[in-house]
Amino acid sequence: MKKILKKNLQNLFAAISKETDLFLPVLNSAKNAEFKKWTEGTEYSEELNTVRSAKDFFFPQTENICDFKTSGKNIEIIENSELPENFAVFGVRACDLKSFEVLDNVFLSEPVDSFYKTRRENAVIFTMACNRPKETCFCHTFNINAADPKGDVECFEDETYVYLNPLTQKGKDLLNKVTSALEDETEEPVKKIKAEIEERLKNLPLYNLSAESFGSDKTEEFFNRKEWDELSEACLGCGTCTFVCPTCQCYDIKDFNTGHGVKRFRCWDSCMYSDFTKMSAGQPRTHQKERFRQRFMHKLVYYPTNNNGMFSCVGCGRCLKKCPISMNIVKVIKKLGGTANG
Amino acid sequence: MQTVTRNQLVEKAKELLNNGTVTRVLGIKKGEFSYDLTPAVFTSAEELEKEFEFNGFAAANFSKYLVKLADGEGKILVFLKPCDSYSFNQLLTEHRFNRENVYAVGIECDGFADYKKIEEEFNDGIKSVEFNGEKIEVTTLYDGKKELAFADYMLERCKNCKTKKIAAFDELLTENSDETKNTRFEEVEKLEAMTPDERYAFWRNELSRCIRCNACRDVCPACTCEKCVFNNPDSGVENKAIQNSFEENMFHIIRAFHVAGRCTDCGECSRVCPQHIPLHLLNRKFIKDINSFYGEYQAGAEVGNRAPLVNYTKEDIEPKDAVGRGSEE
Amino acid sequence: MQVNEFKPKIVAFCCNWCSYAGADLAGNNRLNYPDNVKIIRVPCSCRVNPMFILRAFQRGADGVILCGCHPGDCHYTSGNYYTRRRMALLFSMLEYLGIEKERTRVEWVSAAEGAKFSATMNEFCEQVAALGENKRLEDLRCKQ
Amino acid sequence: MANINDPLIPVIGVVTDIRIDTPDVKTFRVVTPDGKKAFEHKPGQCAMLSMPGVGEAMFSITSSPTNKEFMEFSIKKCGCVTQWLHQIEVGQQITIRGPYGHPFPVDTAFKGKDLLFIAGGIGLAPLRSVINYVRFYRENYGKVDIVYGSRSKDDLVDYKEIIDEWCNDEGINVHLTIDREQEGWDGHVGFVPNYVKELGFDTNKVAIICGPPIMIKFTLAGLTELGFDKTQVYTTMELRMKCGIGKCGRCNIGSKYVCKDGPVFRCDELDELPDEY
Repeated sequence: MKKILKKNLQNLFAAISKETDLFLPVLNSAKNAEFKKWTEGTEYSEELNTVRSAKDFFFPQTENICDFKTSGKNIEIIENSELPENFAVFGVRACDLKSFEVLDNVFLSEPVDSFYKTRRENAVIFTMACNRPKETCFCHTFNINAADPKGDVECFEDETYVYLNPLTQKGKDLLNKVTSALEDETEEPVKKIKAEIEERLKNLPLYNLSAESFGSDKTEEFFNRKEWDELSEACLGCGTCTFVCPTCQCYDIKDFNTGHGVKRFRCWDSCMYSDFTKMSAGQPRTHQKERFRQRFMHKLVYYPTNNNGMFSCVGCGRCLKKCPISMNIVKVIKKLGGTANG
Repeated sequence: MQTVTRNQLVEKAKELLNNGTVTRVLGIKKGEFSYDLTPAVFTSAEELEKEFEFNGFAAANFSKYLVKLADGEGKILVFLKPCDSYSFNQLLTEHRFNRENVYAVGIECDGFADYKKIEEEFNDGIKSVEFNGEKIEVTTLYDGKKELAFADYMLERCKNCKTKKIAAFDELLTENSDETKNTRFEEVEKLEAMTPDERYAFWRNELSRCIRCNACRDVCPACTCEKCVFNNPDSGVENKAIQNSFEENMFHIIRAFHVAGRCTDCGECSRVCPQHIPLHLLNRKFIKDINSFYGEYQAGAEVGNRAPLVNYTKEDIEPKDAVGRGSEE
Repeated sequence: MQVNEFKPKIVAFCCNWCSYAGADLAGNNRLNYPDNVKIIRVPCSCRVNPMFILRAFQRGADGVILCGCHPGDCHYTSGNYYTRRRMALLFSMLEYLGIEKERTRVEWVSAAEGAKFSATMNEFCEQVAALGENKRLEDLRCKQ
Repeated sequence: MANINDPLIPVIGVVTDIRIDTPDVKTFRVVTPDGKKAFEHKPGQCAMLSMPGVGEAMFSITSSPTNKEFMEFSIKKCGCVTQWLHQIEVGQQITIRGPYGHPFPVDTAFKGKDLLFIAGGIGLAPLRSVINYVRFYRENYGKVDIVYGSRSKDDLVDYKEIIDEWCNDEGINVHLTIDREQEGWDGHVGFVPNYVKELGFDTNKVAIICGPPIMIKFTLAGLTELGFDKTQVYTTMELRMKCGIGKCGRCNIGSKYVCKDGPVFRCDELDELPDEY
């Protein structure tokens, strides 16, 4: 276990930046947190959720697949991806870290997505335990412990110090390179922090939310429930929930004609959009209800069916804050699944 | 703090349901917390009693829902705040729903609170928010109670409320008022006074945050196209590639232009933007320009008004004289 | 003369009934206008939708000029009156976003005004050249 | 570079032959620029064809895997990619990636069985690959019946191959039908589902259906009437696909991805999926 005085954090960031690009949550001009590259003077923000989740690092909103040049009847394929060298991310919360696991199951299953894989391999993740979980946090529902955030290096903070505990070889290697900025410490202070966080988690309003009634092979049980009508009634069909969600992974592949070539890129797409499944032969999901149902069934039933019961929600609470009409997965779980406390 | 109470609305809704005037009530449902309210349709007194909510966060504009809901069985009851009533008229002007199927009750509005601003005040979870006169009582998870002045935590659009007048209704639940304020162009004027470089930097900073979730478009009561140009593969601009400065500019310029002259300045776009981009500043620039070039015009003030962009006079200002006029005034 | 003198790319939307003929007349009368002005013929200036203007900038234009019939002379009676309102608002908005107002222009040029067409284009080209490349409304993907 | 082999990056294909099958169906022969087959596939699998700037679309490979020289795609004009394909000339390059999806169980469930192929319109395209595979390894399969129908005589895809080759094969019975009476047609007239019932097959065989959804629905009902069990019936599905590798998230029916777990489904498997296709 290592530690550093909070007021000296900038020294640590500077030392890491010498080794590799470093990204961390920073408050922007709208007072939202977003991950930004550290440069001299960049202040770390303790904000729990960045608006865009940390999935951006591995699955960016748009990314080039390849370019084409055409001449007459001929086509030339040009490799043109912008994959990053090694980089480190500081301040990833336990929920976002779990979301990487959710995405891994999709992108690293055969056939492997090599863009995603390269980014994953090149990253060192510093997590941060959540000292002040918010009312919208429900990571506990999905067995994520905000007091035990894991990652390559797990970090904890109290009033004066940040404690760093390397867990993987990647994490150890990087910390070894910056030891001069760090002091040694025993496990004790972190134990105390963990205990305090765990106590706080228990007092969160959504602590007892349970998704147990959902899971693998429950399609029949939930698909035709009449509550979907009511739940989806006010849905605007925008993509806010999917774009702020750390586990939403649907994408589209599109071509952009630059006037002197074609760029083929993939970009986030949303199952909430009316044209998501539209094809020349027809549209299997004709109403917003079906699109809405798809999103939640995917997170709570389909994904677990294909991934040994693992849910595709990490309880980060972003959709609770960002949905324009405040419809969210907690309301869906409560309405359809029932919970311990209502 | 709203003068109109939840109970008043529930009583009115129950009365209209019971006497058969309406079969459905468009209202707001309680959520997990005081701020996560969801628009919903109620069909019985029991539902209303149990789940209807109306508090200082009930800011959603109901009018757009009528496009979808006014087609149902029987009349639907809608409560119109002044903002909603302008959108209501504008949608009627564009023949987007059948007026006959709607029963509108006008309610006065004292402004709504901006949850984001309250949240910013604390690096903390918020357990509950109570509205109490001019005060908001916030109970946080870790730092106890705190009192805030409601006036400081209003939505931008409410702070710069354009009017308290309800422009459309079948019945008024409260008094109508003619009170109008003229502060809403101040921000636009500030921008106009900047140099082009400063303005460019300002907008780049704001628009670069856009994640193209389309929430602004999908909530907008003026955006009711069956198929948006940005969803149409034949338009050539369907690209969903954001993180490109041109696409960000184009999306927001074109969207603002499409609603220019029809935008009632209800402020929903800015309210729902997950990245808090001040989109109303684009719409208000158009409104301000229209007012100054072609005479005062408020979209939705009356049903059937001809929008300025489908109108002309022979003496209209020339583009070269119009551009940049704001900054010279 | 400088070797690397910047030649701006100009897109000119010209109404079929007036300014397009005006450009023709300029040619017939051997009046010069810069070869970096690319003319797009439209049935009426009113056909030009704001998207066209933005798309021109996206694909690399440094300046965009829209030429139509003089107000009152529209072949379709009132098309250019609508154009006038639209472009006043659009260009004002572009200026509001910090895009140089000298990059955009609306000019009324009749079929008989070959000289005006040539003079306008020359002047507009110079004006845009003085600003340099369009950076604020560029699309990096479209750069060669 | 790691990404060179990314499954989303296609290879170049050259269209070396274009056959006009019907007024709205053309069959395209595709090879790589050096004249080889782009990749090996199994019957029922698909490939993603595209023209940069126009778009990508998924098509079933209509030629048999036993053809080692080239691949063929029978394509009906209906969307923007297909419209573009219909106006190209021989020699045009396109891009191709694949193969995608789960093939027909030709070497397991079909082996040693009598087979009944039922196709409607362009639905013959995916089955043609299986039929020719079965003809190639004739000794591995029992009797083969093919019921094929379309709107008119002119809309029968691969008519020449059917008449010249399939009809002359021993142990293969071809039953053709068209929807409406037509001059010069002395075969059967009527819809496929009814024709199947009229023909009245014994149930000791595997049935493979492909065609428009409505035809599949009624044919399936007809087969059930004849005593077929759903485990004996296979079909192939189509939904909008973008990635082809079960990641982009749009072609799912319940927890199954058509591009990865399909497009071939046994009908009892389909029953377990929610009704959203």
